[in-house]
This record gives sequence, structure tokens and C-alpha cells, in this order.
Amino acid sequence: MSGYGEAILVMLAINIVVALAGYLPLAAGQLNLGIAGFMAVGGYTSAYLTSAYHLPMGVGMAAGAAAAGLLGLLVAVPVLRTSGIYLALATFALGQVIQAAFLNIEAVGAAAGYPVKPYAGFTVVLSVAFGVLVAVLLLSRTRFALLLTATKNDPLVTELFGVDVRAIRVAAFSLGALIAGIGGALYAHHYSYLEPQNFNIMLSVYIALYVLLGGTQTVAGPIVGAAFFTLLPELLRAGSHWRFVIFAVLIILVMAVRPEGLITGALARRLRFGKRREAAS
Amino acid sequence: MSGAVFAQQLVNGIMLGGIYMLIAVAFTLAIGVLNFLNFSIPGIFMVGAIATWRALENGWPWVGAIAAGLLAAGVASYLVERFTYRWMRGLDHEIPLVSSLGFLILFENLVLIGYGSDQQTFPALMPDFNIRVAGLVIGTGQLISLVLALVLVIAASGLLERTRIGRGIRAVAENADTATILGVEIHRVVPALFILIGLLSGVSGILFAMNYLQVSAFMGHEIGLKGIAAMVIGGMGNIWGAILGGLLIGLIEVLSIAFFGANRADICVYGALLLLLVVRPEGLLGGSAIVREKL
Amino acid sequence: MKRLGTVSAIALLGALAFAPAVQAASELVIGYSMAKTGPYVSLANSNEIAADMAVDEINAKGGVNGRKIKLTKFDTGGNPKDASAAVRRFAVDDKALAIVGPFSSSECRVAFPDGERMGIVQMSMASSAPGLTADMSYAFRNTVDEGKVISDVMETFARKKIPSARAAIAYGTDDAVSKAIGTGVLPKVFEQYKSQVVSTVDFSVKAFDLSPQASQLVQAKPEVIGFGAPPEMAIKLATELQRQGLKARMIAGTTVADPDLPKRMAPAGEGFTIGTTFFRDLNPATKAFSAEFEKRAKAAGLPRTEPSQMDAATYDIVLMYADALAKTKATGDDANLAKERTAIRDHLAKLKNHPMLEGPISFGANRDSIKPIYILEAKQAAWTLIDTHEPK
Amino acid sequence: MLEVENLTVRYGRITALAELDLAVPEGRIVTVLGANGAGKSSLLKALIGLTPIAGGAIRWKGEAIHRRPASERVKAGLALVPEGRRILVSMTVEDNLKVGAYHRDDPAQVAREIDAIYQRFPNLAERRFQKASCLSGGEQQMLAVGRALVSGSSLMMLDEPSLGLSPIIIARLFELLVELNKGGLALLLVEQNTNMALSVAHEGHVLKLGRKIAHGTPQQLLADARLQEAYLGG
Repeated sequence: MSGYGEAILVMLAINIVVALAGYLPLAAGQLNLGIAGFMAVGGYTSAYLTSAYHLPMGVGMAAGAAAAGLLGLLVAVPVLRTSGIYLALATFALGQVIQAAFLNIEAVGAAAGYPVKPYAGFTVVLSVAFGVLVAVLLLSRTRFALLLTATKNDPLVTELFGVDVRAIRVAAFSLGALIAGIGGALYAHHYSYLEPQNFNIMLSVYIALYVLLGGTQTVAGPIVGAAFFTLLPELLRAGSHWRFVIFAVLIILVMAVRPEGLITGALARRLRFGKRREAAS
Repeated sequence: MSGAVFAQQLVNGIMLGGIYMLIAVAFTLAIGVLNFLNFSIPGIFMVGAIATWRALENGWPWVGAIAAGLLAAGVASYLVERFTYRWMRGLDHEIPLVSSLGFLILFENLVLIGYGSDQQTFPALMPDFNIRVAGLVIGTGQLISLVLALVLVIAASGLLERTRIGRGIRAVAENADTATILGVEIHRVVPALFILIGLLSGVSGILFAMNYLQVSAFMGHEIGLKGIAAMVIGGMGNIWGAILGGLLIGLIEVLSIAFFGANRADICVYGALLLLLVVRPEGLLGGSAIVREKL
Repeated sequence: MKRLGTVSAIALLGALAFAPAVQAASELVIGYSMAKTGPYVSLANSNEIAADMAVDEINAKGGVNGRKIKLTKFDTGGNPKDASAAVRRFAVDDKALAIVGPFSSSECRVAFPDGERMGIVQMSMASSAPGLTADMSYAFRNTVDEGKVISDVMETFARKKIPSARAAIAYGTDDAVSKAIGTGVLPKVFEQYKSQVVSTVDFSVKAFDLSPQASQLVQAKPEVIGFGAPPEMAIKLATELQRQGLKARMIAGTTVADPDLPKRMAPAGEGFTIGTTFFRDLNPATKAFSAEFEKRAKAAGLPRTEPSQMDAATYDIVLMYADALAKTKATGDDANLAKERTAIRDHLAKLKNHPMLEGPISFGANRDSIKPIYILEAKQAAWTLIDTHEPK
Repeated sequence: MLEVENLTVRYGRITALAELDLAVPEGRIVTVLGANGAGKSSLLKALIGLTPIAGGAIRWKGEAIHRRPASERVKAGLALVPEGRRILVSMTVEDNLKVGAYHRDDPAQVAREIDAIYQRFPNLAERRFQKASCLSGGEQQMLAVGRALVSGSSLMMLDEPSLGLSPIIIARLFELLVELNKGGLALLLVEQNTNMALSVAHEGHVLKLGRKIAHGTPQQLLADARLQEAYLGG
């Protein structure tokens, strides 16, 4: 494969991981605008443990994921008292606070950034991303996924069925944070350098866009969304500096034509049904 | 810190708050009435300022240039309504958000292509645009923004409270279906509101350019984020809250810079926002907002 | 079936788009990592003109080793991830011998380790964050140490007896270079020149309101303010200081070396003094370069037509590469690529007082360049040369 | 005055109303009866313009109005008192009434009519500057009717006005409706409270699962087995 192709696939893999991190809470109706913050926690934790204590990269990544997940759990409890747009804004504030905090932590270089020693190459990044994808796919076939949708569509009725809606929400939010931590760790070890400025609000917003543009109803949605945002600017390279203008117009048009996202549940069912039909014939 | 410096810092904070107010009001109108976190507002803010700057560069008189800036901002906001809100009314509140971000990217990149990423110098209205009282320096431009923000908000509040279109807007804010059966023309009220939001953002952008003598493609980012914080702190949907929130954010920012350094300012500002959202999500003046139930 | 067709069409499209660029074997390829989109577009757009100028000049004289030079370009948008993709593309797909760029320090931090793993030289024209090339061997920067530059500014002040007993420091906290200047470089330089630091203020490089910082500076009444941040912030601070009524001379290193700066900050910037590595009216060569650059920039419709320090550095990087290709007799053949790339590195690392547009250039132990520093003062909306420090 | 021909309303694949014919002559009270899901609310929403129609025609004073937006239909003289009242609780009582007169251009006349409503409902007058959320259910219904009145309508459509009200309040409400009708206002009354509705109406239609199954005077309908069937679902 070409060097450029590899580089793009790595970007895509990391973007799919963080898109899945945004997808889980969104499937339960929570817009997390602080995913970049959780990525930063995962990335910095793994980078620090592997660089300062020479732990193996796998251990560092696991610790990064755990740290991000734990922070998610800690903030989910108070933050999930709010809902809808309030939650989106609370997570936005949280992401800003985390970014500002890393600007002040001298142990990881503060504004100067932090070099990351162990290197995660093409194979490592793609394997880990694939693992995350499979895990989320398996999760989506369990009762949990059903509860996420139910929680999103009608929390009151879901509660009446004896489901602890709050626990479902907290779980979705924390799991998303954990996956964001994995994404951040992959970023850290592949790109070998962390700066707080990398984890800004626009990154969080773009991740939310991956999911919303792709569709929040199936796991395929965030994947397609991440691919759209990763590959389209590359395909538009010929357009030189007009490429982001074309890109923006495409976002607006896609949302106008398919406001529920590119991949809706109905479309996914039709595709799956079609596949079965093909297999049968 | 001496008393004189502290007094100057208070003035600085209030003046900065004056800049945040108008943009916070624009956000609060979009959220309060339409339940729409309109991310294109920082872009419209920038469009208003850039258009004014271009007109001035082309030798237009001040009044004409400002009119051009306001027109550009109004048109930009109308476009956002036409291609985001109108097509997606009644869907999840995240969806127009995505398209409004598309517009932010669009506006910024168009300006980037046209005029580059450099900050451009905005001509000064007069050589020393300041008032000096008892050792305090007060920016006239900022003072005008502050007063204008208050006047515009009183006007907007009056418009909402006392006029027919204002009642229509409030009716739509509470329940679009009910407003429809009462004969409110949603297809007119909503675009009108968007144009109002665009004009407020545009005024804010132009005042910003006059005060800080600069325009650039990304000028709306920082102020947009602070504007959102100000809106939430005051209470979403409450225009008086936006005023209070703008002032508070301005003061928190300036005082935290003065006491703890610029590195800590964002922690203070957004930490306050986070704390408020956890403790009192409806905001400081949330009780009397345009509408509460549906958020 | 139909779906299969669609899927394969998309796959084909993707394969086409991401396929390596095919090159003619007769050319020597140099990669150019540039930022045509994103936050650095204005500064980096003009670099491209300088790079093209250098390539055109070399090829007009018959190229190198009997072959033409070919510059393959990749737009990073100022984004570290794209700078990393650029290195891979140049090294693997384009079989480039060396890489011009990347532009910013953030990009270098990610792209340099990649270049190290792939064994290909990169040379940045703008990155000046300290310590970026430590632990590397293929990473070069045609930029100078900010500590040296600012110390030269103070040396000039001492020579010319410009008052600088009371000093203040103003710097950006959320940018690596700015913070290093504010917390590392400036305190040391002021101590060395016996200036008392009476106030230190910091700000975010994204800030637009510097009134709280200016109020603190006004209170401290310094004679000279050491400044570490991008040029935009210099304009903001100078304007705000003038508004609050402080007259003090600001000094800075290469981070603010924008040819248009005095014009953009006028009249607030009067007396602003910087050290830089390029001055357009220095000699016939720089004047000729500037004239040709201006012509091309106008033709390209760029807003700024006067070459900056980064433009001159880019031009010199291409010329240094051409020289290295000639001296190492590079062929660009696949079989010898790795060896030739390393030979280029070894040649460049040994460069001493090599005559270039910017003046004689050498590379130090950490492969950052050592070259003359020109001290410029803003007078009546233009830079004037007040002193030159040749490398020792 | 109002003529409905072949009206069909669909939500996706579900047909809520099929080929309905109906007329409300000037000054008359017409009631539409039926169980839950019979299509009564869909009919009113289609008439006011809240739900698009899938077929048929709606004529108002001889003119086809089914392609016009709701705001124009209100302006032309149609008013709807929706199910559940739909009072704007974030606004004051007075503002609710003023929104009712949204499209009217004669503020002085509107002010007089609002005063008349206050005289009729002293409870509302007492709370004119308070938020409508502080009103009781009965007061809210009066406000909803008042709001429809100030729109200057000549046909008032009411969707289940008696729902959730005490018998005393219901009785007062129907007294009021009869009085308004005597003043010349035509009414289209959708009710589950069959007896109450038929006691005031001039004629009635019975719907079942979106189709009309009976039509006649109250006396005819009360004697008609199909009315029982509509509710018992037999």
C-alpha cells in the first residue's frame, strides 16, 4: 500500500474510534461536546505512564482508557442531572476545562507539549481500532443497545418498564468516554506528540458531526460519518483551497436531504434485507 | 494589586462584558425561541465585520460601510434559516446544529480564500477613541457597545413583550403548533427572528472591529464560545440573563487574568459555567425565561 | 449485484485518489510540505512562490547532475496529522530525496519522528520552538535560536545606549514558542543585560482583549517590553498599550518577523525592535530576490508582496538541497534511495558558512541553522536596519 | 359556509380520515361524534391547516382553502380551540388573548372585545397580567374560548372542550356555546360527551375508524343504533 494511503487509513481508524465514542451517548440522546477532553485524558495518561515509568504501550493505553472512562463516570453523575441542550453545554464546558487544565500541568509539558516515546504503527492502530469496532458491534446486538434507544425515545416510559434510565445514561456516557480515551491514546502513540491545543472544542464538535451526519440509529452511522469527514477533504484535494468550501456545502446539503443522517435504521435494515435476499437467490 | 489598577481592571471587565452581551443575546434568542444552538452565529459576527472592513477599504463612508456590514450579516443569517432551520423543523435539536456548523465552516473558508488568514487592521474611527476619567481609561467604543447592547436589548425585550410580532415569536417559542392554529405565520416570524439574530451578531462584530481595530476569518471563535457561556450563565432564552451573563463572563475573565494569569482564565470561566450547569442549570435568571418547559 | 457494482466503483475511485503520483524517472524529486489552507495560509502561501523561484532558477541552469528538480507539493492545512501523511507520501510514494518543511512547530513535532523512522531529511522554514530537533538526526531547521536573536537585540541596545534598565515581559502562554520565550529566554537575556524585570504578564495567543495585561504594564512603567507571541498579538498589545497611554519600546525575536508589521501596527508600533534573518534592502542579491518575488506574488494575487523571513528561508532550503544533491551525486534511483537520503543529511549537517541569500549559513550540533541576525526597528510604518550581528 | 368534500387524511400508511363529506351552514352548531381514534381530531387539524390533506377539498364561503397556510384560514374566519386547550402558559392571560387576535389590524376594536371577554369572565380579568399557568382547568378553557373569539372568527371549532372539566363547568361552558351561537357564531363541535353535544347541536355526524357511518339531527342520531356501535366498537 502507498505511504499516503496508510496515513489516511490511520486517520480514518482513529476517527472511527472517536466517532464510536460520540455515538454511544448520542444513541441514548446525549450530545457530548467534550470528547476531545476525554481523548486528551486518555492520550496524556498513556503517554505519561509509558514515557515517565516506561510501562509497555498496551498497559499505557489500557490505563488511558480507564482514566478517561473513570473521569466520564465521575462527571456523568452530576452532569447527567441535566439533559438535552444543557448536557451538550455542560460537556462543552468540561472539555474546555480539561484542555485548559493540561495547559497548566508542567509534568506533561504544559503549553510546550509532550513527546511520546512508544510508537504505534499502522498495524497496531488498525488492530486496536478494529477491536473497538467489534466490541461496539457486539454491544449493539445486546439488550443494552435497545435500552439506549428506548432511553432516547421516551425516558419516562422506559422508566415505567422498570429500567434504571439514569444508570443506562451514565453507562453510555462513561463507555463513550472510555472509548474516547482509547482514541486519544492511539493518537498520542501514533503521532508521537501531544499538545493541549490539539484537543480543542472544534475537535469535539467535528466528532459530534461525524455521528450526526452519519446517523445515530446504527453503528454504521458513525463509521460512515467518520469516513465522510476523513476521506472527502482528501478526495477534494484537487479543489485546492476551495476544498473546505465544497466540503461545507456538502455538509449542509447532506443534512438537508437526509436530516436523520446518511445511514438511518430503515436504510440499514433494507441493506441487510437485500443482502439476505441476494444470499438466498 | 493597587486600588487604581483594580479599578481599571473592573472597568476593563465590564467593557469586555459589553462585547459579549450582544452575541449572547443572539444565541439566547435562537435557543429560547427555536431551541436551536446556532453555531453559525460566530460566522455571521465575522461576516458583518469583514463586510464593513471591505467597504471601508473600498473607500465607502462609515455609515455606508456599517450598513453594508449589517446587510451582509442579515442576509447570511437568512441563508442559515433557509437551509437549516426551515428544512428541519421538528426534528432533534442536534440536527440544525450540524448544518449551522456547516455554515460556520463555509463562511470562514470563503473569507480565508478571499482575504487570507491574517488578521487585518480595521481603520480607527478617530485617533484616540478613549475617555480618561480620574486615571481610568475607558474605551469609547466599548462604552458605546455597552450602552448600545443595553439599548438593543431593551428594544428587543420591548419588541418581544409589546408588539404583535413579539407575541408571535413568544407563541412560536412555547409551542409552534399552537401558534399556527392561532394564525401566527411561522414562515414569516422565524425568518424575521433569524434576521434579527443576524443583525445583532453583525452589530456585535462591527463594534468588536471598531474596538479592537482588527478583523480576521476566525475572529468569531473565542467570542462565540464566551457568548455561549454568557448565555447559559444568565439563563438560556432570557435576554436580560444574556446581559448579566455577558458582564459576569467579562469580569471573571479579566479578573482571573489579573490575579491568576492568562493560563487559568479558561479554567475559571468554563469552570464557573460547568459548576452553574450542575448546580442551577436554568441559569441565574432562568426563572423568567421566554420558555423553559421544552429544554 | 448492483450494490456490488457501486461498492467496487467507490473502491476504485478511492484507489485512484490515493494512488501514488507517477513521476518521470529523469527528475530528482523534493517534497514540499506546505499549508495552503488552515490558519497559516497567508504566511505559507508566499513560501510556495519562493520555493518555485528557487526550483525555476536551478532548472534554468540545467538542473542538478544533469537532471531537473521536481517539487512535489502536499497541502497540510497546518495540521500535524496531515504533515505526518505528507512525510509518508513523499518518502514512500514519491520517492523524494528530501523534504522542504513542514511549516509550523506543531507539524514538525509530529512529522520529524516520522522522518526519523523513514530516514529522510526535513527542513522547516518557520518552526522555532526550542529543542525540537534534539534526539533526531534527519530533522533540520533553517531557523535560529530565539535566545540568540533576542540577546542580539539587547546587545544592539547596549551599543546604541537605548534605555532598557526597567524591563517587562509579555508572552503567550498557550503556544510553545511564545511560552519558551516568555519564561525561558527573556528573563535570562534581561538578567544578562542588567535590566530589572518590573512586570511579567501573560495572555492567550487567541485573546483579542489585552486590556488587563496592558493595565498591569502601565502600572509598572517599563522602558522596554520583551515580547514573545505571534505578530497578531504584537499588534494587539501595541494598540492596547497606546490606548492606555504607555510609551515603551517593545522588542521581540523572529516570531514577529512580518514585513508588513510596522504598517499594520502603525502608529502604535513606532520603535518596535526585532531581530530577524532576512532584510530586503541588504544587498543586490536580496533586492533582486525581493523584486522577482514581488512580481510573482502580484501575479498570483497575494495580499502581501514583500518577502518575509520565512520566504527567504524556504528559498535557501531549496538551494541548499540542490547543492547537497550535486555534492552527493544523488540519482534518485530506487535502489540507492536510502543511502542517498542519508548522504544528503550528512552533507547538510557539516555545512559551514555556506553563502546563501540570507547570509552565510551553518548548522549547529542540533541541526538548527546559524546565520546572521539583522536588527530592524519600526520607523514611520516601515522596518529600517539598525544593526547586524554576524555569526561568531 | 364550510363545505368539506371527499376529505382524506393520512399519516404515513395509516388513513386517519377517508373521503369525508361534511358541511357547516351559517349560524349552525354541527357536532362530530366518535370514539378515540375515529379521526375527529385529524378532521379539525386538517380544517385549520395543521395537517396536510391527502385528498378532497375544503371550501370556506365558496372558496377552496385547503392549500392555504393556517394563518390565512384563521384570517378568513376559522378558529380552533384545540384539545387540551393549549394555553400558552409562559405568557400572561392578556397576551394569550392578544395572540388570539394576532392577524387583526384594529387594535381599538380588539381592546374592546378583550374587555367584553373580561366582563364575561371576571376570573380572567382578575388575573389578566399573571402567567396563564396559574389558571385552573376551567379558567383555561374559558381563556381558550376567549382567545378563539377575539380572532374575529365566524366558525369556531372545538376539540373535546369538556375533557377533564367538572360537570358544573361543563354545563356553564355549553351554556356559553349556545349563547355565542345565538349571537351568530357557527360551531363545529367534536365531542366524546355525546349527550352534551347532541343537546346543543343542530345536526351531527358519527365517525368510526376514519369513516362516516351516520348523519342526522340529534333526535335521529339518538335513535340510531349506529351511534352506539361507534362507541362500543361492535
